[in-house]
Amino acid sequence: MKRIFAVALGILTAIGGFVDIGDLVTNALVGSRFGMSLAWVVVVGVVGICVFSEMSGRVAAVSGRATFDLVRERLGPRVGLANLVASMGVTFLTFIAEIGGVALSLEIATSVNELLWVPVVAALLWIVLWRVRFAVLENVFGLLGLSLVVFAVALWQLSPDWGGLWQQVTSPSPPSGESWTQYSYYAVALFGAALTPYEVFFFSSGGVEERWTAKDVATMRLNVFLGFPLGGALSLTIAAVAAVVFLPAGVQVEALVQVALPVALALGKIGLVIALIGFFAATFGAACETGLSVGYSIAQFYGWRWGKFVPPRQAARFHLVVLLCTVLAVPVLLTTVDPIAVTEYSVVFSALALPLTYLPILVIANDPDYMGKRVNGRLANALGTVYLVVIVVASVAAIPLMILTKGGQ
Amino acid sequence: MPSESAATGAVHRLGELLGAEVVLPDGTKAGQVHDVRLAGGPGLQDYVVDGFVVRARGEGAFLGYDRRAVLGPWLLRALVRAANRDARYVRWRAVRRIDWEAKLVVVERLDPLEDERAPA
Amino acid sequence: MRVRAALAGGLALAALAGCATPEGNPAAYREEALSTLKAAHSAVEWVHITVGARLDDKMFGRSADDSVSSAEESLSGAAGTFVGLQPPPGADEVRDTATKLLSAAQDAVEDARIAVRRDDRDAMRKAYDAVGKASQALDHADEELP
Amino acid sequence: MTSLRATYDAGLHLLDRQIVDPDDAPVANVDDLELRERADGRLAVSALLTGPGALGPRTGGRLGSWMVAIWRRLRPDADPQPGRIEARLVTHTDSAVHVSARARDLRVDGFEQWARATVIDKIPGAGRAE
Repeated sequence: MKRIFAVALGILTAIGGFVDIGDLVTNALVGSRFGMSLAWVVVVGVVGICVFSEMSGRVAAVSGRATFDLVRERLGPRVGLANLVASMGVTFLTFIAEIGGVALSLEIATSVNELLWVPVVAALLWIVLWRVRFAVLENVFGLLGLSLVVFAVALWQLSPDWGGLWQQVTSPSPPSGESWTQYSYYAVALFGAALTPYEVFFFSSGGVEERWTAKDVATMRLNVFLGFPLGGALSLTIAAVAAVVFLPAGVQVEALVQVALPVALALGKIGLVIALIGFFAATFGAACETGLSVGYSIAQFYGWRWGKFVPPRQAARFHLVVLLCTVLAVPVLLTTVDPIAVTEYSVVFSALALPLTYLPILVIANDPDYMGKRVNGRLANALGTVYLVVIVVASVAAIPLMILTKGGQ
Repeated sequence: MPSESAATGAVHRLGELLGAEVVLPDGTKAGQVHDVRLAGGPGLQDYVVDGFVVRARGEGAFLGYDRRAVLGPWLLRALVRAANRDARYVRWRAVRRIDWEAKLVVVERLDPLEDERAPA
Repeated sequence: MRVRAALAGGLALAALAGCATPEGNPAAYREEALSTLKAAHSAVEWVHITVGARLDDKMFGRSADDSVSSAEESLSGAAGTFVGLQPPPGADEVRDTATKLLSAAQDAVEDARIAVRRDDRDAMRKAYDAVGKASQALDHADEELP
Repeated sequence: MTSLRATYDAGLHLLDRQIVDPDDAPVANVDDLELRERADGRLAVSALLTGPGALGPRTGGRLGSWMVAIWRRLRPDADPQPGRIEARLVTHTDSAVHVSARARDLRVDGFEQWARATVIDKIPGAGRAE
């Protein structure tokens, strides 16, 4: 019974933890401009995060090494360092976007300007990272994040033309008024939102800290293969309500409050409150994950002691990095940079930075020195190779598309 | 004496060998040191340099596919193996001289590279 | 949107060498006007939906205020960028029509924001209709622009 | 538990690996290996080297030089040497390099000590475990 509960909890938190500011904004934006015609990208991205997380989770369980630990072993110090800088940069950018998302959620609830919330949120966040236990953090925000299921209820309540929505899903091309380059740019952005490097850093580091062994691989797979696809389904409903409400009206999503607007239309104030709780939990939880992930990646690159399971004074460098990140994020947000714009860039840069993290994991997952008999099977390698190609294509296309579309305008 | 330095006990770093130019006694360039194979025991302090893995281009070979028999996925292995066909091995007794300043290793001959032995 | 505008500006500068600019080419200027009006329509329709939701008591006053204010900010950003463009010779009519549409929209949105913030239902109802009209006008911009 | 391999391709199996102590606590990474010329002329492994002073030269280029230069500036001693862990302390290798001494006795974590003393210990709750 206890075990079933633990497994269920893991799946539920994987669902709630899947969605972050990048998924919220990108899905709603894409839904408002392209309807459901990019839904296939979410599916491709979710399968990708399943493949990547399963491999890095298995590597963590069998070899006891977290993702960034292995990056340098396979890429060497030079390329490894380039990857560290790129991955930390993207994760830090995402961290800023998440904090901005928390502040914006509070602004919507209180109409007190987000800029006033930023220092408060940062301080609260740091206290949580310093004092609150890892399991509490993961479970509380994961479960609260489940309140985003309100988007599915809202979709049903809006009683959309289901046939029309399905029509959009099955016609993967830009709707009138949108070009193929815009369509492709947002395809890359959605892909990056679903397959964010920090999710894998966090997932595998958590596994190492919780001392997973080969015995835990089955549970880990259940979490990944059930939790992430359901989380992906949740982000599709966010796109769908935006497609129902905004696409016909010609409204483009550019603020977090708009993401929640369809829920208010469908379910009134109660729905809005639940959606805002979901926003808060999803962004705050992801802010914790990204903040820790910046620390994980640099600590693992240099071989420092890291983690939430030891007293902070025994992982002093790690906690110093987390503290510095939190402190640095505040002035960046106080420049009045729009957190939504930061989010839009962070998901595209995620797609850009992904291959250099993915490749070493794919290689190590095949290395019997690390994995013994738990090396990739045929399916994992077939999917792993397909995704290597997909990830490289998305990465190569990211910057040219960003220039061609002037950042999606 | 395969080393230029006369005083025994001289201390070096392995990193200084990686990427060092490998030349034959007549000055022909043979490639660069890509990895250093250690053998011996029982303790790590008893391991000595057994030889050098040499490649025509030192950089770029990576990921450990180059010296291993069984590794998937097929596509990656094929690509990396193709890029690593030129790998050779220099046994320690074929090393005539190491010039640490110039990052130069003078060798008498190069042998084919065998896949490394399985763990003991 | 500020960062995006800045980056887009930079990229546009980089692309200057190759293509006609709105400030030198009447056709490009008209294109620019149309895309500005499209963005404005998006913001105005956003306000329309929000005020409607507030009138139906589906939103809290504070959230509706935040929503309308964000839309207003987006609208004035788009309008400001367009108004700042130097119209090429022969594009004055385009400019006049577009500017009129934009300021009508801005006025309607401003009234809506005031009504929402005061929580004045009569004013909100009036603003709702006015915003709806502004939205329709913007929606037909392509036919109205010379 | 595996012990040591018959042969090591040092770049592949040793460099950049995590060093852990008997409690599995991370100590540092193997940033380079120290080789010593023996009386018979062979080059033997004498120590694992750690820290920017060892990693910088391997990184190479301007970035590597900067790494070393910054590290030198920040160290109190006139001629700082990289962290050094005697090769005889290595007990076995798997995905990590295991050593028989505890992290705190190895004295290769100057930055950790500094961060602890200067910042972390001054914050309430620094010593509390989960």
